Amino acid sequence: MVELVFIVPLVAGALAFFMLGRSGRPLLVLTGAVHLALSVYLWVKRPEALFPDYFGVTPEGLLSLIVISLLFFLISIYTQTYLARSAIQSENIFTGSMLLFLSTMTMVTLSDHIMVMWIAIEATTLASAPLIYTHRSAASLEATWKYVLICSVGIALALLGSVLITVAMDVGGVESALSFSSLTEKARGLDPTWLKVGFVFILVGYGTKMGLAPMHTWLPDAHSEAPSPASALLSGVLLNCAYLGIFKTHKIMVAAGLGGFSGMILIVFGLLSILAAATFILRQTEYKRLLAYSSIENMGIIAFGTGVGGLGAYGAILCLIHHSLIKSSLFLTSGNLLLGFGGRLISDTGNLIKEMPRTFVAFFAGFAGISGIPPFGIFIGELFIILGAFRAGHYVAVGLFLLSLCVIFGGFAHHAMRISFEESPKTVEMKESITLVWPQYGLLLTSLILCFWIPDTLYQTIIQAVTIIGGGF
Amino acid sequence: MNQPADAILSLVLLSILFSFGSSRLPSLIKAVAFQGIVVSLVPLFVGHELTAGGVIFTQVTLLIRGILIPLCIYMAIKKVRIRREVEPIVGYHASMLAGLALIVAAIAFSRKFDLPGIGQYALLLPTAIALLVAGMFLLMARRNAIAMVLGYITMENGIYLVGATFSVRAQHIVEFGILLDVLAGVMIMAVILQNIKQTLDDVDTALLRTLKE
Amino acid sequence: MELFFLSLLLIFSGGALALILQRFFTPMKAAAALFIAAGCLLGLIHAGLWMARSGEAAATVYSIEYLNAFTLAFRIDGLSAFFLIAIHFVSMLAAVYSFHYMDHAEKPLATAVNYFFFSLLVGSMALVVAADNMITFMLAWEIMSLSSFFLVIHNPDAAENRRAAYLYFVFSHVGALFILAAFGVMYGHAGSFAFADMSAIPDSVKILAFIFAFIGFGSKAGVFPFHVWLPHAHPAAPSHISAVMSGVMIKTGIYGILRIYALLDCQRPLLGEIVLIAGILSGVLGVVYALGQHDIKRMLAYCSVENIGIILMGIGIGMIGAAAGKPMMAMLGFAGGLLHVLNHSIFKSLLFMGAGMVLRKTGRRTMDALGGLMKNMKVTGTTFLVGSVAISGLPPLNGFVSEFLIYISGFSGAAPGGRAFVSCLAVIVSLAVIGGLALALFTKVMGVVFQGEPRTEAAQGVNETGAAMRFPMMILAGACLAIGLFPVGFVMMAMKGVSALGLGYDGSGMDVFIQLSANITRGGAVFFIVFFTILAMRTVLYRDKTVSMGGTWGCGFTRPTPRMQYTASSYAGSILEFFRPVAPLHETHPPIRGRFPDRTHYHSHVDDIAEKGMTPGVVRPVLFLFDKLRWIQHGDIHLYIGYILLAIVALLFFV
Amino acid sequence: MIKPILFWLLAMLTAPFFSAVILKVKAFFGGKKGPPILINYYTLFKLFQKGSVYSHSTTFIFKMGPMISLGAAVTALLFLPIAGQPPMFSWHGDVILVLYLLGLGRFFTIAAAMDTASPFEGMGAAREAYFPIICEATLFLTLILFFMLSGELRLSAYFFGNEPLQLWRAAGAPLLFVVIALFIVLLTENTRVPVDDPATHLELTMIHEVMVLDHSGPDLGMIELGSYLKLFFYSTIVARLIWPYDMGNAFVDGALFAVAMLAVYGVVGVTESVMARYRMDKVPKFVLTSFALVFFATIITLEFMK
Repeated sequence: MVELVFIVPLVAGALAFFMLGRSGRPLLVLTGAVHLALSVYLWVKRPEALFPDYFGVTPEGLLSLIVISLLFFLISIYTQTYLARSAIQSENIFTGSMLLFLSTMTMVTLSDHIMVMWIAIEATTLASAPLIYTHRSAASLEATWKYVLICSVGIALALLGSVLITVAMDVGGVESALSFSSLTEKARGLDPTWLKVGFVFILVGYGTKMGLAPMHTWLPDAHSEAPSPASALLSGVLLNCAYLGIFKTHKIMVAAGLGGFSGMILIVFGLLSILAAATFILRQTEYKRLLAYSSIENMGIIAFGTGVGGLGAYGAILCLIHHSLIKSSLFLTSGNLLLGFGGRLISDTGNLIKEMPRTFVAFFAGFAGISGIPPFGIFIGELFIILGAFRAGHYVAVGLFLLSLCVIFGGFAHHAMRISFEESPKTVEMKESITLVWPQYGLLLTSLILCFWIPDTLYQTIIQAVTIIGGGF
Repeated sequence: MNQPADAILSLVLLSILFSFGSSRLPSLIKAVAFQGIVVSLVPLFVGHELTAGGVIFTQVTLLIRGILIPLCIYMAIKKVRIRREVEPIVGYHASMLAGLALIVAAIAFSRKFDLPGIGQYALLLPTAIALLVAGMFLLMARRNAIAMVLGYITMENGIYLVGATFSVRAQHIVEFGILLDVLAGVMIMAVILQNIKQTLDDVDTALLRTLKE
Repeated sequence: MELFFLSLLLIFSGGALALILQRFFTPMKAAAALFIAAGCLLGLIHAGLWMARSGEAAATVYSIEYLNAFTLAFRIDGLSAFFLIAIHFVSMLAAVYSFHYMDHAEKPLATAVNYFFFSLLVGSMALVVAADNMITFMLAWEIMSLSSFFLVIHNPDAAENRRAAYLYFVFSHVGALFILAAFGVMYGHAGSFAFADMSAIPDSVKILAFIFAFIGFGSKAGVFPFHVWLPHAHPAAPSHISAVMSGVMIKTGIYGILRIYALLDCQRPLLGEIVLIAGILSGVLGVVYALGQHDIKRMLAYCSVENIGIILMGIGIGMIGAAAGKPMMAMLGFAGGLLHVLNHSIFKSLLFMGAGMVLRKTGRRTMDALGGLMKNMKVTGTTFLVGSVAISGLPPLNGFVSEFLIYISGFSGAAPGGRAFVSCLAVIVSLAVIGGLALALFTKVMGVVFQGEPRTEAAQGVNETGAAMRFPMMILAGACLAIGLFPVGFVMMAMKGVSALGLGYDGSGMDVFIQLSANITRGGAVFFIVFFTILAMRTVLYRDKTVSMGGTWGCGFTRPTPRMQYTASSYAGSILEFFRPVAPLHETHPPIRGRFPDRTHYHSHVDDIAEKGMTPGVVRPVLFLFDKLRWIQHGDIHLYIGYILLAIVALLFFV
Repeated sequence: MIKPILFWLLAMLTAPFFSAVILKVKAFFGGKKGPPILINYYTLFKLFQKGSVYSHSTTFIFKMGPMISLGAAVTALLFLPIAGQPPMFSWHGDVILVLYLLGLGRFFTIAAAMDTASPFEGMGAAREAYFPIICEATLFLTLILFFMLSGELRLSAYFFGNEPLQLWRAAGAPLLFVVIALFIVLLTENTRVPVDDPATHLELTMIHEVMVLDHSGPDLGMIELGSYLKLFFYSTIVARLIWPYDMGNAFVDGALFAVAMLAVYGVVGVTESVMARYRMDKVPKFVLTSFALVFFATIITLEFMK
């Protein structure tokens, strides 16, 4: 039953490859809708999987899954108009890859087996590679090449890490299935040294995919070259999937009493990522790269929060959800910018408030949200992370954290003001049709509501997810 | 050196040196293919109980690692008539020396820990480590994109060697999934290589440095 | 408490109505202004009733569940109520004022949005002062910053407005992060969001937290050197917004400082001295820079910096008094500071409204382009005069009362020996200097803008139509006089605020305050008696005398022209000369040469050292540092893979 | 209650006379006969009889200026113990009120000057706004010193009866600096030489005189009276400090006080005769010396009290 959720898009994707012309578009929305329905069903029922030792419904998985399918549904609506407005050759490959991408990501969220998780994550790389190459330009080719190679290398290391965890089992003499859940139960028995080594490899491996500095190098290229709906997916949910792998491993570490080790590593890498993001946000010239680096920043924040634990871990999950919602909306908006102004440089844009008022609302709200300003949810997430970090006593770390947040805000705000209010080099004559703005509004609205009211079931799920790594309050 | 496994593994180590020294892609591909064959055969020697599934799986692995993957790279070269040079960043002799040093280091390093089950295979762990690092080395020290892909495959072989010998628990279906992933990955890389060749008329990665800050 | 939330509801619904009714311009304005004003009135009544409660009124508490595990807690005590009065009073009048001020009928949407964020601003300010735990406070605080940002960027077409908005946005966000850091330090030790549990943490931590909070709140209040955004933001915003922002919004920073101080309950003189030094710096430099301005709204903005300085001086001397165990000094200082918060909110909003009227009718903000407005703008001119006298701290108006209290506090601490003496000496002398400078400043403004002859045709033939704009100014001027003559009630209000600081001072010493207030009333009365006697004598003297009109005596010039009048720049020139070290004055005027010299010009400009220092001191180092790191992303995939290997190797060392 | 009023009226009546003394002294130094000793009364009488000419530029502020400056001076005298007699009002902090009332007077004098749109009056106004800033600093520093010495914050605590003697006893020699400083403040606040030359004929160099150029008739009279009273106010302070004794008999005290006052006015006259006006940019330094003096005095006194 559980497997159905990723089999449906898999089949649809396979189908889409053979649907020529624009006939694939409705399939996109249709699959999105079905997928959303299935995920909601999964959320409510929490059924058993057919292959329980490979797949399973975990709270963190469910969280990512529900976000994925909500995003995909809205993005698929947006894509209709986007495809109509922008010239994309061989659309069937695009739609097909989108669907396969969805299916693989779903698989990540549902897989409970270490190796299966690895397979799924590697599969996401392969499925998303064609998306990045959609524009068929030299730059996009380079981006794809870097994306595939760097991610494959990184993820290969993650495979080694997974293997090393089995070594830890051998050495520790633990009899267990290779599933995260059972490993977490038996974590005490695992050999600590090999477990640490395994975690290091997995962190670097999946960290490459998640975009943690210094392994983030592929991310800005890929996100800026891919067409906006794809970037929205890449930045919105793919990073979460990679994070899921690290999160689950971190759970094992905590259960094995090595939480201090893994937590510190997470904090350090989180800070590195935030600093790297600050470096490139300050003098950024392309708005999509700007957003990409902002994703790196937020991944850093999330890693930081996870490492801090306690209140911070809760905040990290909140940040995870809200970052997906807001960042994907921002990437969709960047699609509008591209359609409207035709250039990808920040200097090509301007005076959004007059040229494209509706897009302006989405853009500026997204900017405010991503910078952690209420009434959007990242604010509350960052609040908890910072308070949690102080509570855990990481004074220096949180000091750096705050300073780099200041720098990033200064840079990002400068670009946002530039895009929104400065004189525009050209006048836009693009019609802001409903489907080009309402998906963003929907995402932002969700984030806004979740900032003030979280349904109890969602809250319980988050708590279940973080209690094992000492999250909560 | 009383184990047959060690005998062929030493050949693998040699192939690493060979791949470091070889200036031409086809020979590099041959080396990688050889490594693929060997690492997929190793589980037979390492004394796991040989179930039917095990044997079949070993053959499938052999097919993919030893033949399919090198083949599709070779095809890629053939199709687009790529220049045969690997364009080293680090020269061949330096690479050779580095390879020797690497092997020595790997052996010395693997002395550190004795692992249950494979204690008697002196060269197993060194070879795995050597393959891993050698792949990394090729990835970093060769400008030619294809050489880099081959480096990636070498890495994968190394990891497989570790995996196949330690994670006895890992179900074959999972192993197979991994294998498929690798295969698909290499295929996609091959496609990209062809596209690179068509757009840039060369696979020298020096041309792929436009995206930067 | 219900009344409080009802008022908020009214205010917010006013903003919402504006968005709904944006199609119909005038009804939209009317509805929005009406609802917001009504809401503020309700809030004013609520706060007033709270104040009217006899004796040591207990705080009213209210809390709602938030995000399943947390609470949004609200608590209204004397301090909150005191600030609520200021907030609601000024915002109410500003809402009324806006009805005629916002007359850009061609931009209905912009106006509607302005009203929306205006209501958000007012509501969030009320929530800030009512918040009782970190989450609530930060939420309200950030919403306040965001809404005020949108009010500053009301007209994004002008480049300086955009710059102003950017500066303000960055400053307020960074400030918020500092406040968050302060809260973090507190939470780290107390382990609770509730404000109530903060007094239990060790003193060293308290000092750290207070310093963070002071920077954060100071950047909102416009304390030197964090005031840089202020003189940019106020001219950019519409005048009623400037009135609210400068009148009350920056006071939320003061509230924050006081609240944190009350929460931490840390009796170290160091804290008081920090506040005091910052206050003296802001006070003196603020008024000096104000003297150097040509733009009337910029001038008023700097003048806000000055008054924030005075307030901080009062609070600082109060804190020092509390630390030194001198209850009378402490109470007087705090009471003076708090009362000055109310007073400044009154006369500063009055002045901004006057400036707004001038701006509306003449279209000019440059003082040297105006002049002689008093003749056609009786109400504006007169109320502006009242405001000027009040803000110069002269009796018998309200500015004097608060400064008087601060003086007395300073004197009561001026017993020789002891750490407090130096602070008291500094406060008294700098208050005197600030008073003198403020007098010079506002005689300049009055003289150049409202008196004399119009310097350009822009200032000629103006009127002051718009009852909704005149009325609030009259109310405010009346308030200045009322507090100045009968301060006792307001001083008692301030005392309620002081008692909320939890310094453990009971009702004792109240009689002293009543005595002082009575004295001020008597002094005012005496002065008025004398004045009216003289007035009577004057009328007697002028009975059946020939009173004729003529031109001004030009000291021998046969044909004096308005262009010959003394300009604002030259009026302030000699004083600025005195302060050159802290206020570098740049003058450009080509020398006059030849027998028949052609037209020349004169331009002067005063540098704000904080603003000057910001670029080389902060911005450039940061940019430099991060530019040095940009090579990381140089596009070569080999090194990218190298990074991965590096990360692995580095981590393996720690295993 | 009757005595304070009496002395207050007396002060207002005699103020013009004392000012005339200065003129006499100057005339003496100039080797001239000089104007009659009652010249100021004649002037006032003449002015009060006249009508007025107002400039078209002026507003009601122009008319308020004289009244408020006069009112401020009169009110100030209500709080001042004249000839050591109790003042009409006295309470904690009245001295601050008095100083700020004089400030109010200054505000409106300046405003009235700015009202005429005359470049020269603006010039004078600017100076009138500038120099007193330093004076106020000096005065408040003096106040701190007096407060330290007497522990009270009211004029009567310093100048009533033999309180001045107490001040001298407590502070001793440093008080001499204060006297000098207060004298400098007197010169500045009342725009006498060397800060300003009332007798000059070039508007460019005037301060106070130029500000009242456009006033005429009773208005001008009020301004003159106001300035006499202001001068009287400051002179009283200085006089009480140089003659701190209290004989206990109102008439004797009054007489001795008058003598002291004559001395002070005389010194002012002498200063005006032997000194020339400073250049405008030198004036601040001159006034600052007063601040320095008081500061010095305060520090020394602190040492004494330790």
